[in-house]
Amino acid sequence: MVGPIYIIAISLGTAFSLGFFKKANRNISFGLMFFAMAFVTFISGQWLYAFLSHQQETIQIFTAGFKPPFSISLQMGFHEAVFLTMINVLGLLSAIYLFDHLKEKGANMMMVFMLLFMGLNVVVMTRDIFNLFVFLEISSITLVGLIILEKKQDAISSGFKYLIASGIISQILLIGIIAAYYYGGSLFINDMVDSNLLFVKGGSVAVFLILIAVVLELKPFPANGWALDVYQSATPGIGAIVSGAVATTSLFILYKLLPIGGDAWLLPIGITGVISFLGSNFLGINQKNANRILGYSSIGQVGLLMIIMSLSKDLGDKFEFVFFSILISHYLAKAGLFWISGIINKDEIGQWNIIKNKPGLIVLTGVFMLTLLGLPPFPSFYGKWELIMNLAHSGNFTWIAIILLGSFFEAIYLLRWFGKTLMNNENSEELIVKFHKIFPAVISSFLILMFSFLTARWSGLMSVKYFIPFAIALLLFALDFLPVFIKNIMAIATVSWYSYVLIYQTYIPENDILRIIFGFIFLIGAILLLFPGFTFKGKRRGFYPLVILMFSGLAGLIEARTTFQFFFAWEMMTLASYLLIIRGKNAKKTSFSYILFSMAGAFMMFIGFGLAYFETGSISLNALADVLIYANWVYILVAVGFLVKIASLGVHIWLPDSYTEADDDVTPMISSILVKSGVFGLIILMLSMSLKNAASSNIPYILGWIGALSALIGNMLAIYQEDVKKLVAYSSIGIMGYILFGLSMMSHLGWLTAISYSIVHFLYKALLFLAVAGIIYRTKTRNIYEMGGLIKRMPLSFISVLIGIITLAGMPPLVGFAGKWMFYNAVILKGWYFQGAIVFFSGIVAFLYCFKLIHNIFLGPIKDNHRKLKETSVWWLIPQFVLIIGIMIISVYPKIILEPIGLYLSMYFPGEGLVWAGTTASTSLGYWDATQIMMVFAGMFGVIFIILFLMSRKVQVVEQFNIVFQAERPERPETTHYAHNMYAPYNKALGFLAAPFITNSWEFIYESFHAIGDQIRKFYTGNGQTYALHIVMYVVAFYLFINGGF
Amino acid sequence: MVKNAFIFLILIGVAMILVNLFAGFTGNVDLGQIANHYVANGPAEVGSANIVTAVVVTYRGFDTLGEVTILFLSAAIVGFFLKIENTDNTERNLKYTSEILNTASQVLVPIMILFGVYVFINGHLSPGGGFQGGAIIASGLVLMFIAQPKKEIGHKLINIIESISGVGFVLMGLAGVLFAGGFLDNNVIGLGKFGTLFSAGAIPIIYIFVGLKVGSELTGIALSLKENQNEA
Amino acid sequence: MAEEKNYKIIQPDNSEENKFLKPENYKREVTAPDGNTFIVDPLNDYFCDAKPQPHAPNTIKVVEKFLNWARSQSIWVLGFGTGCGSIEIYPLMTPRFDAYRFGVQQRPTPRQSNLMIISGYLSVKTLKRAIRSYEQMQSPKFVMALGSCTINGGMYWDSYNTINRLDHYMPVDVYVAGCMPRPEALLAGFMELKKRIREGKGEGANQYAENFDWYKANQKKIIKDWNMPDYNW
Amino acid sequence: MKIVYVLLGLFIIINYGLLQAGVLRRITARVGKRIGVPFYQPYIDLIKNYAIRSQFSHGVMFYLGPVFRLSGGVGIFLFMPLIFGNEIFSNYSMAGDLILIMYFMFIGMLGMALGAGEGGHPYSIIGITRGLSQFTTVEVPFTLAVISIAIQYQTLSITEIVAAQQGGIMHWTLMTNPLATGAAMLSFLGMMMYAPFNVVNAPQENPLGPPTEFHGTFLGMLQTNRVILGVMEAILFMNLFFGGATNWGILFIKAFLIYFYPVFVGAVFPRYRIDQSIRWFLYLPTALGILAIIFI
Amino acid sequence: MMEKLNIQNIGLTVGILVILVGLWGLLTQKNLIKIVIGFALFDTGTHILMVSIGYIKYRTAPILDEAVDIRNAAKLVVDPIPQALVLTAIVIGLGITALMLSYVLKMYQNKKSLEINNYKDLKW
Repeated sequence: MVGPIYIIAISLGTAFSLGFFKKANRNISFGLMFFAMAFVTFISGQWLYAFLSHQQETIQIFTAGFKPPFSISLQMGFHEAVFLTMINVLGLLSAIYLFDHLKEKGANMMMVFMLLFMGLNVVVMTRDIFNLFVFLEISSITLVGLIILEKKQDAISSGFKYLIASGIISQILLIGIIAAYYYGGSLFINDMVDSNLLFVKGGSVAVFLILIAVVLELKPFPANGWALDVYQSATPGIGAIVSGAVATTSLFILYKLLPIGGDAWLLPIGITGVISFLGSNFLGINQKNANRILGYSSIGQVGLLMIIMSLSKDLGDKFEFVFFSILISHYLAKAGLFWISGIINKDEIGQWNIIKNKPGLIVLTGVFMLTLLGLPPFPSFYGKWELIMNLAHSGNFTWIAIILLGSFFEAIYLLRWFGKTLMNNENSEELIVKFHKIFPAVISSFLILMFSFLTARWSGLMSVKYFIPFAIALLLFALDFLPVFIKNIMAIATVSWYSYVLIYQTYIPENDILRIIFGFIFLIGAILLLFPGFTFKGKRRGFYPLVILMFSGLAGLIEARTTFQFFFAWEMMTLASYLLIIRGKNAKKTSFSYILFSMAGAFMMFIGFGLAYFETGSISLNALADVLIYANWVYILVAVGFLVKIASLGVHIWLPDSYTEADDDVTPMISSILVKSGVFGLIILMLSMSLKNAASSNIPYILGWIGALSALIGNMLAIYQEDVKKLVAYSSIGIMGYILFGLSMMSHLGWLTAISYSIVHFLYKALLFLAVAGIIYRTKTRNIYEMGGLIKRMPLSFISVLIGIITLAGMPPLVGFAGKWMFYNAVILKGWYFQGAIVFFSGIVAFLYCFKLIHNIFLGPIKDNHRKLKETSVWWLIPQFVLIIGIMIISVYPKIILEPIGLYLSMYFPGEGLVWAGTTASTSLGYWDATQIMMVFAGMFGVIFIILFLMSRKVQVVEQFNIVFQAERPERPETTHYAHNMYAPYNKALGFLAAPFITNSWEFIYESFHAIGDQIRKFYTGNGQTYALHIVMYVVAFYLFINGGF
Repeated sequence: MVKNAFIFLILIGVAMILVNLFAGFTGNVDLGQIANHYVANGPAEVGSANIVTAVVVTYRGFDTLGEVTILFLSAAIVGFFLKIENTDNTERNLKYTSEILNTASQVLVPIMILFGVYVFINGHLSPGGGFQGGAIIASGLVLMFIAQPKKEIGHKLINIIESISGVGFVLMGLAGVLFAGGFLDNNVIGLGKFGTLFSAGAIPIIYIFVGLKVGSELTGIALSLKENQNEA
Repeated sequence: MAEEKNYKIIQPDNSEENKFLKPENYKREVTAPDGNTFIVDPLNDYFCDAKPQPHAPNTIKVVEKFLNWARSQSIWVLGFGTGCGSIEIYPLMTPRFDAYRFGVQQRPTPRQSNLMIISGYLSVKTLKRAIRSYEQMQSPKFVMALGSCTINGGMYWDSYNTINRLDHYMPVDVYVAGCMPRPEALLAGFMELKKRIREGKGEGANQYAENFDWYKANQKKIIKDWNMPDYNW
Repeated sequence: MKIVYVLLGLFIIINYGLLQAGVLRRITARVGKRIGVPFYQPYIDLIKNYAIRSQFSHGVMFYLGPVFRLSGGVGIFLFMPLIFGNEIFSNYSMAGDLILIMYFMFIGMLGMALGAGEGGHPYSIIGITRGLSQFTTVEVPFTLAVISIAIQYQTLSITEIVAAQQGGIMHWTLMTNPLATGAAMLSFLGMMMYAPFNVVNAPQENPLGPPTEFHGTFLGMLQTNRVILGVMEAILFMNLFFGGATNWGILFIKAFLIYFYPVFVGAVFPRYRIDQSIRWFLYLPTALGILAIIFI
Repeated sequence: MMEKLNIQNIGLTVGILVILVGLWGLLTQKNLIKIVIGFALFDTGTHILMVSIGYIKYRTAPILDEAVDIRNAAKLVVDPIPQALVLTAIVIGLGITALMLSYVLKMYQNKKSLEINNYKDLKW
């Protein structure tokens, strides 16, 4: 093996000898440099490999042949090897990336570039503190040199600020070192750790100075204006180095020197991390400059890593896993983002939509951003999970809250940014992507994927089974060039196979009713809803991998047996659905609010799971039932996550626009299937927690009220909508509130209502959305008042909508009535009269929009441009009629679903429920016989129809304007169709209920965040001197904090 | 004004920290363990009469390598940074220097360079060494620049000296790995007789490299700054 | 939000029949959502202009008699005030005259009305509306005309824009003479009408259908700007 | 056999309803100092409408709308027990309880709405939207009252509710639960759509509302439904609040009195605007309903 | 009192004062050159501190020439390590100062101003 000392020798030697080539061909210089760096990378990689395969012990390298502390020694161990490899790989990629810059500036710059990495390498390896200081200086000087790769005025002044700041920091370090030498008598770090520096009064101050200097090198939040300016002004390739290599190295310094300070320093480091993490992520929300945002994000992430470091005791043997998974994710992703930023070369994130037509770049950007956010399947997800769970295990909930809050802030700006990259691009500017610029980012994303797999394996939480969906998604992604028809068939085949395996082979033999039901909804529903995909032309890039991911996420939910699996599936599903929604043309803004609410909810859930783990020490889902002390907290926190998904009142504002703006066949998927994940979650949660815990008995009561009010407000809002998809979307809020209400009743009948209604809602909401989407497919408009009279052109769609709304409204004889009937019984038996009355009222309000839906689309005069419309495509109709058949079957014979569910529920709520006698179901209150009602109704209807037919066989069929019109006649269909603002009087009477209080208050919160952030960030005055003052103040304040006085 | 008062308060804080830092300071009465080792074993292990040189070049030779690198980098960056790019304004306005300075420099510059060379060659015996010598050489050259502002010296020569000495330094270090105890071990060619010019192993060689390198680098920096001079 | 126009008006040629077309009735070239274009002709496409068919009475005499009795006892009047006579109709419903006693009730829509009262002089412009309303009533339907104006033009006999004889344009069952006839006279007219209906003579609708071309020719002769379908369903 | 009894009951109800309508119209005329139509006028109108010779249709739903509408009315009849203790006239009430009847009303409304909608007349739709809007809040006090009596009697079966009220006037819900009765009777005003809540088909401003385009047989069916529905709603209230009926005589008397009440109110009061009536039901009647639940 | 007034303490005091003066200049002066001078003072103060720490009373430089007995050297010379360190530190300081000056020069060439408040293009 090649000794580590050659890293230095080769780098330095090459750098010095580059001077010979100053005037020579620059390609030669570059080649030389590149070769040297590649060799250095090879050395470090070789060591890393050796350590990973456990062939190697940590070794010490002595310079000058003397043992430390008499000479400077280097250390090569596993951690060093990891860091060195990270740094050198980044160096290599950066060299490729900066190829044209370096070539243009010549050998001088190449030397500087090389020596930067050499310096960082030594800093990582050295065990002598003064040596560390020297090489730290090398890296900062080289960085100052690299900042001016592009001689912009901004870059120069920011380089000066950087010089001042790093000069002050290094002086502080130097004073600390010399004093530590005085008090400790050694410069060898191992000696310093062992010595009694801390017990001498001045010694502890010396340690303080050393460590504060290291902390300042990490650019902690308020004292980091200089660093941000560097991030912003330097060419993004340098930003990648600063955030990837320099920050990583600084972290390692902290890691190396922290033992000198002892345990007393862990907390201050943690608090510094917290301030950095929260502060810079919070201020990041307000930023518009891409590189500066990345800077803020880097600082935030470093803060997070500092927190992790300070909590190393609590994390125990998971510390390394957590630390490295988050660090490496950040390192790869952030460098990648900087590189992409360099390719795009636009300051404002608003201009990033220039990549709109470059799917490759979008995918890369997405991968990097999602990696930063710690969403599955990216490595930081596992890191975060272990972090939170282990913190929870030791009861550090303040830390958990802080970490998740900061992550949330970060999510806000990263996701907003991601949304902006997908904005429509009017600017026809063409983006030229050079190979050497994109290459490092591609490599980096490959590394991320590889590392994802490795972390997943290392985490020990994932079995291979979970990678199948990813494999399929990747396969579909690779086959993205195929036409949509083939891909659709593949997707349907995949889901069919999956549902065969899950439902037929697993759940049905196990007779697991709940999972059969939701497996049916999630997977069979998926098959049905994939059919309309055949109507799409072209390639539909990126659609199918996401669909597969979403459905496998849903399948993962029902498969999950541990909270980890559940959370993983939940996040994956959320992510995939977010990406599906964002594909919609105008869905950027709304998908942003969707993902924000979802993430906030998921974080709550995360804390909840953590709390449960804290108490029970088990991550099994069943263990939730054993939570006793914190039952209320766990319950609320986890429930909030689900409430977001089912868009309960207060957190519903994401839903309408998301549904509306998503693709037409995505909308049924999310509205009828995806939201059921929340229902499923609530069922799981309530089964394990509410039933056994008397302590959490009040929460269902609150949930019940939330459900009732959601039902009311959702339906109220639906009736005023002019956008047909929005109308159905708001009705979803209402129905979900209804289901929530049913669940929170915590009684047999309530649950029977809710679960059976989940199935029914799936059937009719998919039916309605499919019908509506099929109509939109033909009419190309979503405005409901622009339709009308379509019954003559699309009779089959009309039948679908009619069946759909009859079921929705709960009219007998269709199965919707079953829900209403059971609901009444449940409410009266439970004693929730007023909530029940509200839900009932909202059920009647639902008539209004049901009628609006069917009237404005199908009835009234047909519009001129729709006179020649054809019935919608058969691909839209096939699933509709399958669903209609389903509705009809359970309408005639509801026993087939109600009885098994009832049996299942009897396990949890024994002694209540429906009593079946033949086809009659009865409770202690009432009775109901769907089959008989259906027969009576059909007979009666038939007789009356025959009577009418006999009496008026001969009728003249007339045209649309053969109406009485006060002896005049209408001129245009638009003037005769009473459709726009249909319920104006209702609005006048009860419109106050539909006022956007909640939307406004959320917006107010969002705006306030912005305003506060805008004020706070004013202290970054841009004046280098002020930044210097910040540093000095930071030192003094920190000193005061640690010592509590002078 | 308020701001200055505030800064004053902060500085009082800094002062308090520094005072605390040296609160336990009593002044050394004896050498520490490591220093003791250097002084006691330095002559035998390194062979240099000047213990500081022994520390600088051998015991902590790695630092010195870094130090040289820093200077090298500074020179490179300054050189790159201050490269004259606009060719349309080649004629720079420089003030004339005085006759006295001009004449004196002709006498002094060679002496200074010679003295510099002396300092770094004797670095292991007497106070001084590569850095000091290099600095003296550079001072001589700076004096020359001041005296004769219009005189042009090519960067090329400086670069070559710099590179040769730098590579030489690294090679000496590597020689230590190959033939002696470790990187930068000076014991590659024998220690020689203690206290003579040709003693202390590789130290004089390294110091020559360092001296040349420092001299050329400092000169390079000064040259770059000079080329930007425009007193119009 | 300004609506995007998805149609283009086609200017009609200057032929005689297009002379009185209103701009709303011009043909339009409409763009369908899928991008195809087609022509919409408002007059033909919006309206059904099937000719009315005569409806034979019930073949069983007794039943027909009974139904006629019922029709006579339940006369639903379309509130259609044309001339000065409309003011005389309203008192009919007040306690003083109380036409309800005779099964006479008002109905706001021609679809459900059986009787149309032309209450006075009829300008050509109003005639058009009257015809439309009459045609929108369902068979069997009756017309009662008030005042001399409907009989011979009355004081407007030489007016340039008033018709002289109503029964040239629609079959009239009962004329009530007078200028204006008082409500009592109207009641008498109702009695007369009921008698006619019971006798099976109230077949104005069939008469209209059988002589449809004649009526239409008369109507078109006097209504110069004929821009509606031939029969208003 | 059941079907024969059911048809017999239906026949009785229709005839009774027609007579009652005629009588009530005469009474209303008396209030206005008129003599009014003959008491058999509804029969004649109905016969005349069924005897209209020419008809036209706007489309399938226009044709089916009246069928739906009448199905709604007949359905309520079918699922309502008429005479307490008489198995013959309990119809198909074994198929469903009170909730079924409440929701069956919607079928008719939907049919009307669809038919009128396809008719394409703007006034029809205006009427429909008004009707639906008003109906949402009309149902609120009624729902509360239903919940209240369901709590009171611990059943939703109409037969059992009637059974619980047997044994004299003091056992009627009217006496045992006056608040619920009050709320329900106020919402009954809205259900019957007489003034002041008849803005749905306000004849002067919005000619007839929903059925504007209907005529002939269609109109006849709607009228038939109106007759059945009116009586059946009265019978529903009778069963729920006024002790039910043990024979046809009592049923006729009670139904007449209950039906008379909204007609009387309608004869006296002017008409509310639609938003006013929507709100009105949320004030006093709803308050009564809430009190009914609280003080049960 | 007089015991405290030895060379080491004087050195330390001077060093601290120079550091503070340097910082004061760095933080309050608006002229870029003066800021650089402030920094250089700060730097120098640190060096003074370092050297004072290595000093031992009544001893001589760690050069083993005629003046110092080689066998008894450990009792006669001052600590060589701070001296070695300060050498390195000085050079580093020099490098940084040179860089600063060249930056100042470049900034001046671009904007013709030495006022630090004029270089606030990047902020927030």
